[in-house]
Amino acid sequence: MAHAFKVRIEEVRVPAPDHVELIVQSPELAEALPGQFCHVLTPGMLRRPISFSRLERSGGRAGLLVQVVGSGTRWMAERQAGECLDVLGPLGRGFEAPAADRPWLLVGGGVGIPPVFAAAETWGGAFAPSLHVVLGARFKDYLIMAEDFRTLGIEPVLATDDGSVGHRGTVIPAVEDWVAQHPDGQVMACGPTPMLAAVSRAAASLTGAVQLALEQRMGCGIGACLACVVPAEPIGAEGPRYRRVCTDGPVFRREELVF
Amino acid sequence: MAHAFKVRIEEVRVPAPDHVELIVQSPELAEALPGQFCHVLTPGMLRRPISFSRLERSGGRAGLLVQVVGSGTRWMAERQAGECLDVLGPLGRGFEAPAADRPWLLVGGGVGIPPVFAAAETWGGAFAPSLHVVLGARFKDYLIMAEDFRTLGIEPVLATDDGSVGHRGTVIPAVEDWVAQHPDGQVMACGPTPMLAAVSRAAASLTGAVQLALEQRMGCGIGACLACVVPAEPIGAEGPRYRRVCTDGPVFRREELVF
Amino acid sequence: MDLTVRLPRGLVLKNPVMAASGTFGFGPEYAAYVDLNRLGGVSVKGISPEPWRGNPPPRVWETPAGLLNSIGLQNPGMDVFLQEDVPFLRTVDTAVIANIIGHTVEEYARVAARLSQEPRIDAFEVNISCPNIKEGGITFGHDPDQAFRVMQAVRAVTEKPVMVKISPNTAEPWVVAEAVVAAGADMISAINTLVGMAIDFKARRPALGGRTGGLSGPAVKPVAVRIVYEIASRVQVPVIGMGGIESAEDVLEFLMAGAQAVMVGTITFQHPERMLEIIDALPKVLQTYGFASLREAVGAALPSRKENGWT
Amino acid sequence: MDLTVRLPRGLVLKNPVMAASGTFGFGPEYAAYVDLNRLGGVSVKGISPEPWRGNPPPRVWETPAGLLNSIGLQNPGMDVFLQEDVPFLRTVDTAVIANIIGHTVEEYARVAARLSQEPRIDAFEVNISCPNIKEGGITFGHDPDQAFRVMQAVRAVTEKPVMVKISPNTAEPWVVAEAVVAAGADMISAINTLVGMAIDFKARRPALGGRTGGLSGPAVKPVAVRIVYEIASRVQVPVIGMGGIESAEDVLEFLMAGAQAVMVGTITFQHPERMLEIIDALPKVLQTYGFASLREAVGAALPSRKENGWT
Ligand SMILES: Cc1cc2nc3c(=O)[nH]c(=O)nc-3n(C[C@H](O)[C@H](O)[C@H](O)COP(=O)(O)OP(=O)(O)OC[C@H]3O[C@@H](n4cnc5c(N)ncnc54)[C@H](O)[C@@H]3O)c2cc1C
Ligand SMILES: Cc1cc2nc3c(=O)[nH]c(=O)nc-3n(C[C@H](O)[C@H](O)[C@H](O)COP(=O)(O)OP(=O)(O)OC[C@H]3O[C@@H](n4cnc5c(N)ncnc54)[C@H](O)[C@@H]3O)c2cc1C
Ligand SMILES: Cc1cc2nc3c(=O)[nH]c(=O)nc-3n(C[C@H](O)[C@H](O)[C@H](O)COP(=O)(O)O)c2cc1C
Ligand SMILES: Cc1cc2nc3c(=O)[nH]c(=O)nc-3n(C[C@H](O)[C@H](O)[C@H](O)COP(=O)(O)O)c2cc1C
Ligand code: FES
Ligand code: FES
Repeated sequence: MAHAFKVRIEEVRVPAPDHVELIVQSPELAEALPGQFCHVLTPGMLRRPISFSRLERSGGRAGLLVQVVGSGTRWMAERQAGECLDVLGPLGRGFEAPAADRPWLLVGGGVGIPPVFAAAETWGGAFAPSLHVVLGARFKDYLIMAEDFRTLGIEPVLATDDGSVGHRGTVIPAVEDWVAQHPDGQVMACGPTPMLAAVSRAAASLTGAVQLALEQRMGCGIGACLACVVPAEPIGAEGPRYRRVCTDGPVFRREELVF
Repeated sequence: MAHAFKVRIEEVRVPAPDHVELIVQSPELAEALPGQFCHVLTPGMLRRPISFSRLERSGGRAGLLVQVVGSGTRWMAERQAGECLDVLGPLGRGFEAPAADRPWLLVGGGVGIPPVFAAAETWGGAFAPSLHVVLGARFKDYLIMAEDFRTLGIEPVLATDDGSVGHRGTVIPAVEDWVAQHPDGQVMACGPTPMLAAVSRAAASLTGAVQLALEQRMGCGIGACLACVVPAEPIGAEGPRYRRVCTDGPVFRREELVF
Repeated sequence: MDLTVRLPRGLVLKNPVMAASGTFGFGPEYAAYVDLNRLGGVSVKGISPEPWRGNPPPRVWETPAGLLNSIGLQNPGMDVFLQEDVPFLRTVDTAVIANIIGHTVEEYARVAARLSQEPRIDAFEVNISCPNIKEGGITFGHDPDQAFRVMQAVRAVTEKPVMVKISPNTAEPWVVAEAVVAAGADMISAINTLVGMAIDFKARRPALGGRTGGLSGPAVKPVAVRIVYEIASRVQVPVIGMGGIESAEDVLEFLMAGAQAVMVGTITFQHPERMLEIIDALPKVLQTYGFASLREAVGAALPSRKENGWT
Repeated sequence: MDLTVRLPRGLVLKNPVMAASGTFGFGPEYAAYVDLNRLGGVSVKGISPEPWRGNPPPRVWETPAGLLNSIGLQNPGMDVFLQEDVPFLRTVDTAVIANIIGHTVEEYARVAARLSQEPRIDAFEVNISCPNIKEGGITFGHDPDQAFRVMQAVRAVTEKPVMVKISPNTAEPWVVAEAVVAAGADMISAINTLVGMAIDFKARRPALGGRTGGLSGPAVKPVAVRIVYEIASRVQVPVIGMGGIESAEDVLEFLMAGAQAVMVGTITFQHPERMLEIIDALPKVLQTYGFASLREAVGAALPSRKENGWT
């Protein structure tokens, strides 16, 4: 069952310019699945959905890695250790655990990287040899958490729009390469919608599950208001049906979605 | 000329429960006349008008004595020494200096006491023998600044609605007594409108000036919006004309007003 | 303090605080956060005879002290509602109000007739903010004649208490209220959202997928209080007030303006537990302002409260 | 960046930011705080042929992100304005817009005719939010026919540029805009205030002396943007947008929704210097969102900008 409660900020990290990672003490949140999120109270009219960047079950801690893009995320970035956040969560459908017998690709773009890291941290151990990670961002500073992957023993493939680190361009060529070599592979991806659409296309031929974690503007965050919808299968006479990111997602199978 | 600027809070005093006096460093404000006010920026949509409780020309300091009645005054009461206030001021028509040759009565009610104290402090010295002060409030805690008057060597007559200090009831009997004994007297009063109306009636026979400082809800505070009006002479076919508390007042002669 | 509210046709609320339609789903969604048994009532999301798809996303956008939404009345239709949500609603003890919508007078009548047979539905709220697709798309609630016809058709098919929800987007919302009362409405609820828009600078287009949206939240409270006051001054049936309520003081404001009960919407997204806090705080707030009972506060700011039969 | 705005009949603004009527007095009041020479223009307080007394106090009340006012258009009449304020206005170099009001069509014509002879008046803004006392008090601006007649009468007596200020309190404000354009209006300004109310708990009556009031400030911005967008999509004359502007981003929002210039009102009470800050910030904000000129931003969010002749 979901909860609404105050969580204490234990530590504030600054992984990159315009980014902050709040480590909160909360056994409830630490039980979340990678890909789930919590809905954070900020001074505006609406809460802000933020995924988990790490889930330390044993320590009862979770991470919220936030990129400052507007008033709410700026407010979060100004928090200090010792203060509390008012959160609803954990919310939504997270990633399903990867199938043990398939090669596994993780793709993260921008602030889509944190949930992908949480997945690697939670399930990666068993997959060490067959886990491949591709990360993308607009430019170097925004390519966050690469170092965190390295501490898991994973060397991520990097891509930036301007080539300031890793390949110049998007993550897609690297995804396509991997797909070509791993027809029985499975994928988990999170990032901007155009990236997910491209991953979905690139991974269409895979026999394993392709799980995509989407973003959408939210009202309630708990399934009541139908604000957070995205176009989904089946496509009827009027077009695709609409499904909720907050409860039907954020993680969908690629077959469920219409881009 | 009026100004809009930041003033530094030098000291925060708590003269009574629910009251705070902010001593601000500001040569500009310290030049104000007793009865003038400044318009203080608070988090709400409108600034809050606050009179000066003391005007220390030499030290370049002014006092703002605030009773907590709502969101804006609560915010002011939470300020700390060292912080700044954003103010417009000094604004409005203050008290005219008392005529040197007439006995002088000061009447203050509730948060109308501070401007009356500022008048006593500014002009009182020359009047020591002929200056009489009557202060009223709902109950003991709200009868502020009596001690300040005593430091000027003035023993104020006190009245509270519940008799918890001084006479039980309003200031009006004391005013009537004084008026009866000083037909050539002059009066300055500030307090709730019903008190001022009663003072105006009680002092109607005096040959000296009767100056009353009014309150009204304000928009701009500088004469532009016509929000802050009170009924005033002359009374035309449609009723009294309306005059602005922020620039035509807050201080009016009793003859100018219609209660 | 007894907070019970007695409304026409035997509709009784435990207290005057209900969840506003569209902000509380069909009931189950918020059950993890709010003990529904403590609410005065729940107005469920708008229900049409057939499923409605709703508007393209994005569907919400923040504005100063307000929220724009363009959900477009997405709902799975009355059959799915009866099958999937009514069983849950049977497990809770609060007034259930079915908010109903249609694109034609017949659709309104159809959904009212069908849901009228379901005992768990305690009352109807007729949302007349839908465009009449037969008559060129003009919103039912903007035309007193069309609003009259909708209410008349609903009245013909149900004995349950019916309130009609008034749009604030006309010059004289009370004219519509008077029309629906003439057609047999037992109560008025007001207000629905104001039409508004925000611009997405980067996309260079209106921010909401549906272009315009409905404005709700604290920003609209003064508009809502005024409309409640005007309607309560003119019609003899109870008014349910809403628009921007976020505190027990706000509830009192609507009560004094003439509302017998209220609904709470947008603030629930921020604070799911706020309705319960408001219910807890209400007796104290009433007392603070000198009201010995809920009843005393209702209409206390109306010009001629006594003439309106309130005391 | 060149911020000049060229409007019909030779009206030129230094920049698109003007002071909104009723929030900036007749000009002199804010001169101690704001260098008027830097403003795009000033719309003075509503002026009637004879003095108007206005409404009883209190006349303002705070609401969430908004302000209710019921000034009631108090003003000293056109003669006093010409004698006491125009001499000051002659000393400043900014567009002066006379906001005019009347209780009858004839009163509008009278004040327009008289002020038209004063060279310092650069343009008129016809405020049609007054009740027509001859025709039972219905607001001129709520009826396209009456609005047409007012504009026609004003057009007959002046060659100066004329804008008509649209009320947001009707279901279709653009119908009124179309009517006044048909009657010869050179521009539209929008929006005036929304009707609202607050309750004074202690007094147990509406908080404002005039009972209802006009809602302004950030709370109304989404309603204003939407009305500007709808009008700009429909009429070919320039639109001057306003309602809740407090930043250069807000100005951009109105520009993209189709306004050629804006007016800033309520926020001035809080921050007298804000208009100047906005003017300073505007070029940078335009650039941030990829606009190389002011002109480029105008109407950028409209559905068929090119068809409307904007580029
Ligand atoms: C399921 C989910 C998980 C997310 N996880 C993260 C994360 O781990 N780290 C992170 O930095 N960001 C994450 N985001 C995006 C994050 O929610 C937005 O960046 C944030 O809401 C912006 O708020 P703001 O006030 O700073 O921006 P503003 O633009 O001022 O916000 C205005 C409104 O738009 C909404 N909004 C703006 N951008 C987005 C967006 N991209 N997605 C959804 N709503 C948006 C805000 O919630 C708010 O209601 C996630 C979004 C979703 C839907
Ligand atoms: C010229 C003048 C001088 C004043 N001097 C003092 C003073 O020295 N000390 C002091 O404590 N108070 C003084 N007041 C009253 C003070 O302005 C109000 O108590 C204060 O504005 C209340 O703000 P709030 O946000 O706490 O209350 P709220 O009730 O939340 O305020 C809501 C709105 O109403 C206005 N308002 C509420 N009460 C009053 C009032 N009595 N007069 C005018 N506007 C009001 C507020 O300014 C605000 O716009 C003075 C008022 C005026 C007009
Ligand atoms: C997201 C959302 C969806 C809504 N859906 C409906 C609806 O389906 N039917 C209806 O009558 N009103 C609907 N409303 C209007 C609310 O019930 C209410 O009238 C309005 O939001 C004002 O109240 P508030 O300010 O407390 O939210 C909706 C409001 C919001 C914010
Ligand atoms: C105190 C006050 C007085 C106003 N007086 C007038 C007026 O005389 N004539 C007019 O056309 N509009 C008047 N208005 C409306 C404003 O010009 C403007 O249309 C409205 O306030 C919306 O802009 P804002 O939100 O920036 O204030 C007044 C507004 C306020 C707040
Ligand atoms: S945000 Fe309300 S349903 Fe998803
Ligand atoms: S407050 Fe604006 S004129 Fe006095």
